[in-house]
Amino acid sequence: MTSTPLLDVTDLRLSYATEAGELPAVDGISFSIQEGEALGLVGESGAGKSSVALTLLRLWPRNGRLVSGQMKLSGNNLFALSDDAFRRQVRWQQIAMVFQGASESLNPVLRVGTQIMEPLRVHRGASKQEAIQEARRALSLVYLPPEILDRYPHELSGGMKQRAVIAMALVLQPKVLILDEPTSALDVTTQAQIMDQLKDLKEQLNLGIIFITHDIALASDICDTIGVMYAGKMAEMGPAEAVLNTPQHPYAQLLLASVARIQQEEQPVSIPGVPPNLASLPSGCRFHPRCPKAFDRCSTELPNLIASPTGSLGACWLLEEKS
Amino acid sequence: MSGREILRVLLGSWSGRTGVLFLAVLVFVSLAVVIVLPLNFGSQRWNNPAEWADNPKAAAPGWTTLWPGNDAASHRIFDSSIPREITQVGPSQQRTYAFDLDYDGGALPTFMSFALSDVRFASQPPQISVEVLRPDGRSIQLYRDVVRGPRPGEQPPYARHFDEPLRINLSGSRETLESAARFLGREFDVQSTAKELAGKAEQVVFGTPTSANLDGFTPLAGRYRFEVQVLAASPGDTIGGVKLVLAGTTFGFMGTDATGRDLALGLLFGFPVALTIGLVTSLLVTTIGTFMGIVSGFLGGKTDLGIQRFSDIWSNIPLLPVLIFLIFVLGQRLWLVVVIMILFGWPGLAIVVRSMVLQIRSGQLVEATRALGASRLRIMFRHILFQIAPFVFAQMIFFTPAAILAEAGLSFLGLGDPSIPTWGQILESGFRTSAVYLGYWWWILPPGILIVITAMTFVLLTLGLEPVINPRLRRAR
Amino acid sequence: MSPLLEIEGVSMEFRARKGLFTSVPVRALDNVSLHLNKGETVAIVGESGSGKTTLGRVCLRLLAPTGGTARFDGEDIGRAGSRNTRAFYHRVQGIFQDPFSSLDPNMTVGQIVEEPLIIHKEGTSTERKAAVRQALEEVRLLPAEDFISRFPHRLSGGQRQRVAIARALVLQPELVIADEPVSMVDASNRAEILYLLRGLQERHGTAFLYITHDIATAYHFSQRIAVMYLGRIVETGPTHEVVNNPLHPYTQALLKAVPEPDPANRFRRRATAKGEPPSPAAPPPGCHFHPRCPHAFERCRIDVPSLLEVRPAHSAACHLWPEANPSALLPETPPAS
Amino acid sequence: MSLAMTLAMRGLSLLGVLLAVLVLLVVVLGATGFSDGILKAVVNEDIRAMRTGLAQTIRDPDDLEFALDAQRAELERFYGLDEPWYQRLPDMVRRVITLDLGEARTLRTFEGSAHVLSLVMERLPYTVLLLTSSMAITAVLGLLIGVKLATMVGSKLDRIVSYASAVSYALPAWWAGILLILLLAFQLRWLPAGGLYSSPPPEAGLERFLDLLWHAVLPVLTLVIVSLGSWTYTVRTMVLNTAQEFFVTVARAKGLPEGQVMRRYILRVAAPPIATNLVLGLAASLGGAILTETVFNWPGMGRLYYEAILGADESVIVALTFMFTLLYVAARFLLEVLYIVLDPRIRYSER
Repeated sequence: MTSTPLLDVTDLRLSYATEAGELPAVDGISFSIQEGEALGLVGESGAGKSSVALTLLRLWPRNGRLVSGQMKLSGNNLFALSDDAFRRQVRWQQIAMVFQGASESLNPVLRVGTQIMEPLRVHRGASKQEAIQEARRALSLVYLPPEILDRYPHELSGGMKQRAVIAMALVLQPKVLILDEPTSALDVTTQAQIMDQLKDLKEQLNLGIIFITHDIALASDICDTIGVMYAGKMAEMGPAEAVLNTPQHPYAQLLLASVARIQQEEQPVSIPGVPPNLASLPSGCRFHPRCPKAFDRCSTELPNLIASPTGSLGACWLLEEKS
Repeated sequence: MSGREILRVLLGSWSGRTGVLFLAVLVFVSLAVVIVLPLNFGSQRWNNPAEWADNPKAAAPGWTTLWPGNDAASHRIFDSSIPREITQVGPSQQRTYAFDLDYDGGALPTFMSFALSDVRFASQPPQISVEVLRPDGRSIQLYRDVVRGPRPGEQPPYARHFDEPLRINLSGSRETLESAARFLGREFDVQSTAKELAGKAEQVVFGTPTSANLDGFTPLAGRYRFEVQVLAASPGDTIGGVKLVLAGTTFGFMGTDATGRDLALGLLFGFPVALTIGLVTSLLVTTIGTFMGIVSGFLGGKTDLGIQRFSDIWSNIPLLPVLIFLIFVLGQRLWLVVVIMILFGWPGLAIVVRSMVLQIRSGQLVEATRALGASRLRIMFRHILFQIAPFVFAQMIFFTPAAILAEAGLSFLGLGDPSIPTWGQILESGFRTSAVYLGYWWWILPPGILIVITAMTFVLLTLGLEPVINPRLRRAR
Repeated sequence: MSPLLEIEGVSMEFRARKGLFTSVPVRALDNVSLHLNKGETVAIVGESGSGKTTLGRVCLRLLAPTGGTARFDGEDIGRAGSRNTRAFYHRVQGIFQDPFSSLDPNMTVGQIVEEPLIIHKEGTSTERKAAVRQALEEVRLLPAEDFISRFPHRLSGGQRQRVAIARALVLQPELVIADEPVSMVDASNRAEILYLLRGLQERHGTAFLYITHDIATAYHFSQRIAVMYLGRIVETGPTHEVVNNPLHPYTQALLKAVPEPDPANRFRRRATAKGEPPSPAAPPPGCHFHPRCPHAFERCRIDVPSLLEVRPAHSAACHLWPEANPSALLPETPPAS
Repeated sequence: MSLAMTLAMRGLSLLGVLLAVLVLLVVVLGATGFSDGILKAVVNEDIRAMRTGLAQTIRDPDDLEFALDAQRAELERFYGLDEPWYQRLPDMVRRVITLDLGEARTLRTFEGSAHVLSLVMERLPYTVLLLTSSMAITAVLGLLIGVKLATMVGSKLDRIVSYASAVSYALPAWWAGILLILLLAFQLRWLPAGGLYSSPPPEAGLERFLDLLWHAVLPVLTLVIVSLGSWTYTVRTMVLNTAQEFFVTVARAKGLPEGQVMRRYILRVAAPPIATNLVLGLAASLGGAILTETVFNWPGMGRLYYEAILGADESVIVALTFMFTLLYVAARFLLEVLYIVLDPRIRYSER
């Protein structure tokens, strides 16, 4: 690849200070995305997906600490910016986010329009007229009528709120859009509608998307690249075709096999056991206690990401055996 | 959450530990008081002026003498039932009781009083005289009288002053003052009348006049001897005891109020009273409120609507004005105060409990349990009550100081139960008799401090229990 | 043989408070009929507001229907009288959606699983303890001893749901109403719980009414499916039939909406039903689905379609399937892979 | 529910409070025979007025007494004193509402009137002055400090305030008042110990007004001190709770400046619950004011209570109980309106 990636993240590490000590919520995550490309971060709850998103926006909680990491947007190192400069220059203008739970994302006492227009007024110093214009444009992107601007959040249905939140994220025409479980609270038909719209937006606006979900099937709906996360680390990452069709890491394989499908007669399988507690991580590969293919080495040495023949990167000793 | 877990949370915080310690002290003192003082202490002793007649009035606590520059006379009581000397005067017996006092020339007693009790005579009433012998060899007769003789139709032996001693306030007695005037004229050639000497009896007895116009007296230090002589007509006549009080300027550990009541006793009696008011009220408020809240929230329908409407109105009535009115009209009785506080207190809790029950109901526990075949009672009291129990317990602790403070406020307005002394009442009597303006701080500060400490104890416990109510805090700790 | 559970024309109307003195009727169930045989699993599939949960509550005796009857083993569930309550719940049990709020946080796992036995006065204390241990082993909370003294908040969502299953099965009921038992469990754990249920069904011959919004899990777990939309059953039939040859446009939309892990997905649109489900308080006239239906025509706006058998044992309530002519216009049938 | 409907509901509930207190008052008065006493006082008042009138025309004292006795019997029938108390309930309710409760036994207005209505009305402004000023000061200070504290959770100041709030809950206003009198009035001699004006009072105008304010400082200070701690703590907790809401994180993600996040996303949202707490705290401050007035000899309705208790003036106590309830209900209603204005979820829930 010759062109500079839109967003390039290397060795991101975030830890939380708790009673049980320093917990590595994000432990050496690296990825990059191009314009018009979507990256899916997939994993069970507690895998650190949402922490990655918060780190990208520098919104980690009080007890969080950025241990290391580099983040370049079109080649510019964003972590070199001061907090205030980051807020003024990056948040929402370059990187916007749609959070899990649209209802909780909206301020109940402010009109939806006010909340959509706010970034325009603050970052662009737009006049009220301009702001309304831009907000209408954003709403039209998600097929919402302009009347929504005058409504309060509690007057909208779940699907409308979700769309309004997406419109709010798009109002400054950011380059990168982070979507954190944007459809998990919605009915299946509404979910499908919104996914269709997101696909449209990705193409129309040439957005770089980071799509976070626990549902690997949903990730396949939009993602060009898929990263499977487990206990703060990347288990496997690669082109959607490689990860979905020929998963290399046993965890990715199990995650795929656990999906109940209707196009195949195959029964879904389950992954035995539960994800580890970050306070007491197993030695060696973090997945080895649940891994059906684990062998001695897995319990002592932590595998790094290794290129696999399918074109993906996998953190599994099996890949080394093969090569 | 189990009881043990609650205790662990409570003892895990500084405020919880302090609260538990304070509570232990409060309970200990209360139990000791209940054991030592009679339960009718209020009507039998506290409000009986005779009980406190020998005490100095509005005297500061004894330990104030420890303050530098604070000269005070200590309170002296001489009490005897055995005469020091018996001399035969014809057929009669002269019995002499004598008390010695070393006077350092400092502060004078605030008053002198003499008491005689349990006199029994066969025919002729005994004669009594009280005399003081000064270090300078002079003597003053302080009192002289004859016990009241037989009444018409009364049969011997004649008993006198058994129920209540004959008590003479020497400082204010006209006879004593006249005798003092004679003494001054005789010994120092200073002419005066009893009226002029009013309030100066102690100065005359314990000093030497410096001028003819009674302006100044030099204190006369040295040993004084007070002699009480009783002339009994027949040898079988008995005298139970004589008592001479030289009232000090300080008294006991907590001082006295304007009627001479020992504030220490009143304050001590306030402990069990305050604790009982607080705990009984909060216990019943919590019990009724919780029960009604659970019933209302769980049963729903008309029951719910009824309880809800009632609670909505009842809990919004401002308590103090209504409490004032009801106690004024229905009578100043402590149990009534407690009952009214319970009546107006539970609806507030019922509303809160109901909302908690609704929240629990909105989860699936109730449905799931119903689908097991569990009865309503089981769901209400095994599942719902258990879940809200920690909160209810914390509410009970939280409500306790409110009850104590409400009673104190009511007492302060003069609506306390006269038969049961409370801290609020002690404050009220102090306030009403202008103790604030006269600077009798020992009368005003201690009851207030005790009220605040007692209320504070429960506030501290509530603070310590906060993680029980607010699980978010529990996790954050 | 009469069915174990027989629902006949059940309707359920609530009154939703609107103003101070006004309320509007909300039809949660509208003339629903369904039956379930011994040892069979029927799935009720629908989105929020479809009435599927209300139906489950009616079957669990938690709600009395405002119309029609629901019978369990020939006896009217709603009018069985409180004397028979316990007997009813001995044979019918429920599993609920939320494993976090359906377990009493103050009870240990052992107490939770033992509670139905205590309520139904079953066995001595030792016998009950043994039954609890056995139930925990059956749901594979192993070793059972470890779990008995634990509190639910120390368990994962999947583990809690298994406790709920153990509690429902400790009485060995004949029918279990499972209302979204896996929707709040992490995707990777769903299969395991469904297997567990199926294993129990095979061993004990328990019948299941499986209520879900996810037609994919219903596909793997049930023998028959009933699809509900706004209080009505719009399609019912053998699972395989319904999924592979859906008759009702809503069922088709539901099937289209199911995401499957396929890298080609990102290049196509799902084109599922447009709009959002209307509020049950103000349902559209005629066929409730007509505003969102790609095939709607005039009649759909006026007439309520009745549930008719289009293929053997496979019925749909849709005007596209006129009574007389089963082979008329067949809508395109997904899945289009 | 629409805005008007919500307000009507609140109003109705508060009216219920007033009604409940009224019924409580008259039933208790009737059942205990107190209402007879009050009515007899009313009769006596009428008779006294008649006596002066009749004395002009009837010279003979016996005749006068006879005529008055006849009048008295007539009046007693008129007021229903010959009937059981429960038949007079509606009349008693009317009397309480209009404060038509005859004359006070010993209490007099500054002008010397013993009429209960004028007695209470004379004192009302002073109570309102004390209550509103202390509540306003507390509310504003509490908001300012509470919001500041919420941004510095866990700091030393934060901890001090949380303990102060605990202490203030345990500190009765009246005792705090006494302490302040001892300290500031007697020990340091900075402020007057009580009363309304200096003696002799300044003539009139600005000087007199300033003297009034000067005398109000200590009672207001007392009320502020005892309620400020807990109020500040409440504000702090509400702000903190709101700050944990998800939309606050979203607002930060939008790159809004911290001040705007605080104003529009935290304070604006926390305002309704804060207002609720202000409403709930009102009852407590009302009780506090009654006792504080007593301590500071501040001639409001609270002090009047104390004087009426000392003088066993039942009519005045009845009137005051009703007036305090009325005052409370009125204040509550105002705050309910404020609450509704603050919360669009109530304002606009039906479109």
